[in-house]
Amino acid sequence: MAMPEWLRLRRANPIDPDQAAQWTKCPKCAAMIYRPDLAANLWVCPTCQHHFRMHAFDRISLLVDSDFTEIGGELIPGDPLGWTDKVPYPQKLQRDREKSKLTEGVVCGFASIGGCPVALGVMDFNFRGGTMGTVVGERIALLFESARERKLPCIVFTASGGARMEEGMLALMQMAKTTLTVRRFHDAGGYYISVLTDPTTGGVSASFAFQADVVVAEARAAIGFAGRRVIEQTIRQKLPDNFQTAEFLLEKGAIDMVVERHELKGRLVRLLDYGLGAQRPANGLAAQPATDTRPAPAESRS
Amino acid sequence: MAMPEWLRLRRANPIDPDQAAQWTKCPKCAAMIYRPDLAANLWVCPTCQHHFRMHAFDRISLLVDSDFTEIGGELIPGDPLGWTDKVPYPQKLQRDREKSKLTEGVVCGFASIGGCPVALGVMDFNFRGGTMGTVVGERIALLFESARERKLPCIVFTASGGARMEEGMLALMQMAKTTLTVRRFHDAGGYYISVLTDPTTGGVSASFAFQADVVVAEARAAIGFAGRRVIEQTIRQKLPDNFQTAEFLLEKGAIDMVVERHELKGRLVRLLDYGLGAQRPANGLAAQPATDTRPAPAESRS
Amino acid sequence: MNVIVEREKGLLELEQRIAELKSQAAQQPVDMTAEIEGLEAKYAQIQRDIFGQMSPWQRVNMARHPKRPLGSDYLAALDVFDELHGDRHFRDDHAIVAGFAKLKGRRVMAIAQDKGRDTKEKVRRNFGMPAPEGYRKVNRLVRLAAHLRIPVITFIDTSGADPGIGSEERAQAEAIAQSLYELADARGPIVATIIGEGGSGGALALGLADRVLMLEHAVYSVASPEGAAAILWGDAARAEEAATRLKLTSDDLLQFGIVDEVIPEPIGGAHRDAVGTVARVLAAVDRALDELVQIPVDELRDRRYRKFRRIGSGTIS
Amino acid sequence: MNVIVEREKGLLELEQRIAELKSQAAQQPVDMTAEIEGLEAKYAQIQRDIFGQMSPWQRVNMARHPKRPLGSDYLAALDVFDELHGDRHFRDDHAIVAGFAKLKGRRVMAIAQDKGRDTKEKVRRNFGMPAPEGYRKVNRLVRLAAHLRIPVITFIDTSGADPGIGSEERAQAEAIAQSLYELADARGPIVATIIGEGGSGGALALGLADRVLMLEHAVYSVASPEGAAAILWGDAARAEEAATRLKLTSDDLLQFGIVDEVIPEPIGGAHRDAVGTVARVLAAVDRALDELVQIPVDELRDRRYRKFRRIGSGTIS
Ligand SMILES: [Zn+2]
Ligand SMILES: [Zn+2]
Repeated sequence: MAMPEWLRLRRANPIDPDQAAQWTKCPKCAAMIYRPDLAANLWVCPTCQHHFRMHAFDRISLLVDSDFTEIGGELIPGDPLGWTDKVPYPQKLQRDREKSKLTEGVVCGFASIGGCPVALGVMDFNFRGGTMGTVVGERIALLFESARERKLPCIVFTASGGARMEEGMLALMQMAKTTLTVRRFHDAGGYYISVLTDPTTGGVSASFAFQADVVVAEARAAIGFAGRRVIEQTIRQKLPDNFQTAEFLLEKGAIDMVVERHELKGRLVRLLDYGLGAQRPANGLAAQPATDTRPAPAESRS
Repeated sequence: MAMPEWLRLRRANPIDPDQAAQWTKCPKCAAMIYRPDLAANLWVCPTCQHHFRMHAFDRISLLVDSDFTEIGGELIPGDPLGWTDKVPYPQKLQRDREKSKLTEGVVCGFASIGGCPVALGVMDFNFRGGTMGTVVGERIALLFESARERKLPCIVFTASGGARMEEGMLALMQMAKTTLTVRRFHDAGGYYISVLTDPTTGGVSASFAFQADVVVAEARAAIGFAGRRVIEQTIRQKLPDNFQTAEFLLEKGAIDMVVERHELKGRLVRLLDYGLGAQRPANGLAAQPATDTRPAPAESRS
Repeated sequence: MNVIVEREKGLLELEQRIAELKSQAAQQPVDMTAEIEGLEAKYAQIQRDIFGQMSPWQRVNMARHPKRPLGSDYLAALDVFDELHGDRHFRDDHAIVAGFAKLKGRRVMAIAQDKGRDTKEKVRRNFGMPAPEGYRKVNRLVRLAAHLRIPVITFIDTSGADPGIGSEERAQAEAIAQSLYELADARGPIVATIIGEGGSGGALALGLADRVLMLEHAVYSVASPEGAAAILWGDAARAEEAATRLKLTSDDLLQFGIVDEVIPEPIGGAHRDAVGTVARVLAAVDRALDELVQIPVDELRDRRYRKFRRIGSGTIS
Repeated sequence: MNVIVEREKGLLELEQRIAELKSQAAQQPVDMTAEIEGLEAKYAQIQRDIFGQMSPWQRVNMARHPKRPLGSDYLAALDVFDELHGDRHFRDDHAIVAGFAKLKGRRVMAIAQDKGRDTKEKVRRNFGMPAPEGYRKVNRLVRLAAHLRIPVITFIDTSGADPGIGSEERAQAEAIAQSLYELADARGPIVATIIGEGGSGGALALGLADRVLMLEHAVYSVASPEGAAAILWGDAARAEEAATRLKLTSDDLLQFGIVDEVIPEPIGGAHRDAVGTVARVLAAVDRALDELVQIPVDELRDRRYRKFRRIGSGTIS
């Protein structure tokens, strides 16, 4: 099915004919790339395969079969701490909303991927560095709660600098809040795939990013808990280049697989399929009751 | 209560007045020790604190409050492989029975320790190097099954060179057999403490020894999977002295605690107490049913 | 330089003078009552002045005071404590001390972060910054506690999880994520107390609890003030300013509904009466458990869910 | 020196001569049918002679044959295979390859030990000797399979668990013990197949299953023959004798009730028809699953309990 017009328009890099003549420099190999070419190549540098960070709606457009129904998109944060540094927090938010065309750092909703209905969350580094404040936490929580109610598998793309300073401890507590919803979703038999994209660090990596049944990472994404600079300051030496890359984590056993962006949709479709045999119980509380008299998965032949 | 006569007599080192004048050399510090002194000191060298390997009934005598009811003591192995090397297997068994005054490499039964009724298993290195054959497996399985039925906590002292060659694969499969009974015991809410004594290796360390809720090790016991010599042959270098000691494993996080023999009974009494608040359900199948409406442990105040 | 330690210096001198005068008065037949009373009044006045209204930055320094009771001090004050070591896989992490204990006769699993007191112990305990195996030890023991149906009590005091190479290599993020995941569904009561510094995810990993208590001058923040200042302004020296903005005091957190109860400290801070402070904390933990153990397990977990589920929701338009 | 490889040499020469004759016959108008038939009969005779009644030691060598299908060959023959890596804590162990797969359209979790074919791969896979993190990867995936309600199939081929320093430091015994513990209560069907060498606890750790299949010339033993000889007689060179005594062939194990089904190999061993052998094994696994998935989970686990509970009981007086 074709992409609906509204979804195409919400892409952050629409190929506007008037702006078509723009060129972008690859931050890795410095090649100059014609933006429409870059978009057509899934924001992967044709020269060095560098994966550009993607805008949430670009990502969604590439993944979903057709429509995408957003939830929680209307939620925007207040200013619980009355925060000001260089500029007041509400002003920062306003600026990011304009710049990114997003209302917050994650877009959540429902769609189907390869014919499989899913709950889908996509974080966006363009909005406050993908930091998690109350709204990111709330949307992720809503996503897992809805996925649980609708018995849908859940996919979350992470990209985050961690918890959002400007919302203080309320931001940190979103780690606990999202965890509770992920756990309840899982205990109800839910199937959760996280896809760690560049960069996934701090409070997001230390909560829902690493609570998935299957943890996928996009090729060469930076993934870790502490920031690279913090570690270098602590140990007073330069870190090797591959430190905290997806490939490094794969070797260290922390993630299930590393996937190139061009392979990602196909891989996710296959991964979703493995979960289709899971018969989620009517009673959402217990996927695996202590006395289980249901037949073993006889119906899992595709 | 006083130790019953029969139990005192089954000790492998009874202090017979006629033999009282015997001396033993400490294998660690070479001190000559008067055997009655050694026995009085719990088979710990008064000079260097070396813990001598203990005979099962000596261990039991030191631990239990009074009586000990053995189970499975009548079981003795056949010769399923028709094994002969230097001598036929049945002859080896007969020799070990005479030498050790034991019918097999583990003694299992019921007793109370510090007033707490327990299921207790004690392995003995003097019988075929504490190797696990079908009878050791069967007795351990019986122990956990009985403990589950009687809702008793279970303590097992391990001392083993691994699976018993002379019973081949039937011996190896005792790892699976004992595991199944430990797991079922645990799933029914059972509380299991293992005490690893010198040496605990091979198939015993890789099954019930490391499946306990709390893993205690006696001071300076050698504990590991592969034998020290096998590793040295593989890596072609000498291992450090502390390698595979209880203290080494403690630092490596593999065990909960290291306890000197003189402190052991007191420590076990305390550890047993922590499990007394566990209310085991009438239905032995599930200690933690998915929907649990029982009150939280309100009765655990001692 | 700890600003509280600095401020205490004048007070300590005054204390010493009062003690000297008292000693003189006892030995000589001169009446120095008035003089002593005068000094004591002055002492009390200064004490009120400098500790009556502490700034957030002063709280941070109080929370890091070198004499402040540490996690191990709380464990030592329990009726009995049997330490359980290790994650069973890699290493025993000394930044987290944990084990079976009894609190006023009640069986508990007690888990404390400990920064270490002297230099040698500080190094051994990695200054209270847990590595992944520390959190994995916690997970193991939380499961054990549930199996034996005993409550879990945690004492939080860390500047944050260890940011070293090894910790990243062994998946620090995963360890914290799984610690939260384990506590989220633990089948028994959990009471967490922030006793000193509650730094970031490394603290929260022990803080997903049914009841969250906090000592009056403890702090609990999304990042250390130095870290936040570095992130926000590229200047760790602006930590004092960050401390103010981050709303990390017990009053703030009580108001946000993140902390359930604040336990008062003596004037001058917990270390001025370490024994009394530890006792008050343990009494508060015990009171919380008294209530929590009455609640059926499923209801308890439902309440835990709702407790954290609503945090921050009120600040969203 | 592999005795099977030695014995094969004569056959391979004969094979070559037959092929040459056939090629000549095709090119020249000379009738060589009789000569070729004679050689083929001789070939078949020798084949029967040397492979008809293989000694236990020959089986051991067949199980270790350098061309024998390896774990990865079975995974590659599945409809699809998506490898899942790592224990999430320390390292991805390449001695065990595991992941989601489809077997004749059925979703499964496939887990295989793999010794590696060429030198570089052998080193990468540690010659098929898993470290603790390999078994911990298995545990994680067995839980995942249960969560998604898909069966587990394992392919066993290892001389034993890695006996290195690092593996001991990271608690190899605990890792194997917990692997058994996990499989003991896994909430879904498990089918294990011994495809080559089933060495000791390191093999059994993947072998606690509802159905245990074994290739005809695979071996499965309490210790490697060399290890057993060293333990028993202090002389690893007496491995052949140990192999005989240990009763490690598929016939023996079927008789003991340790193995449920023996899958025949072509004359000369699995590597003489690798594709066909792999297909026959997968078909047997599929048939076993056909039965097992019909059984309610609790009944399945009860049967698994009884299956292993009785092993060896009949040999006790
Ligand atoms: Zn490039
Ligand atoms: Zn000595």
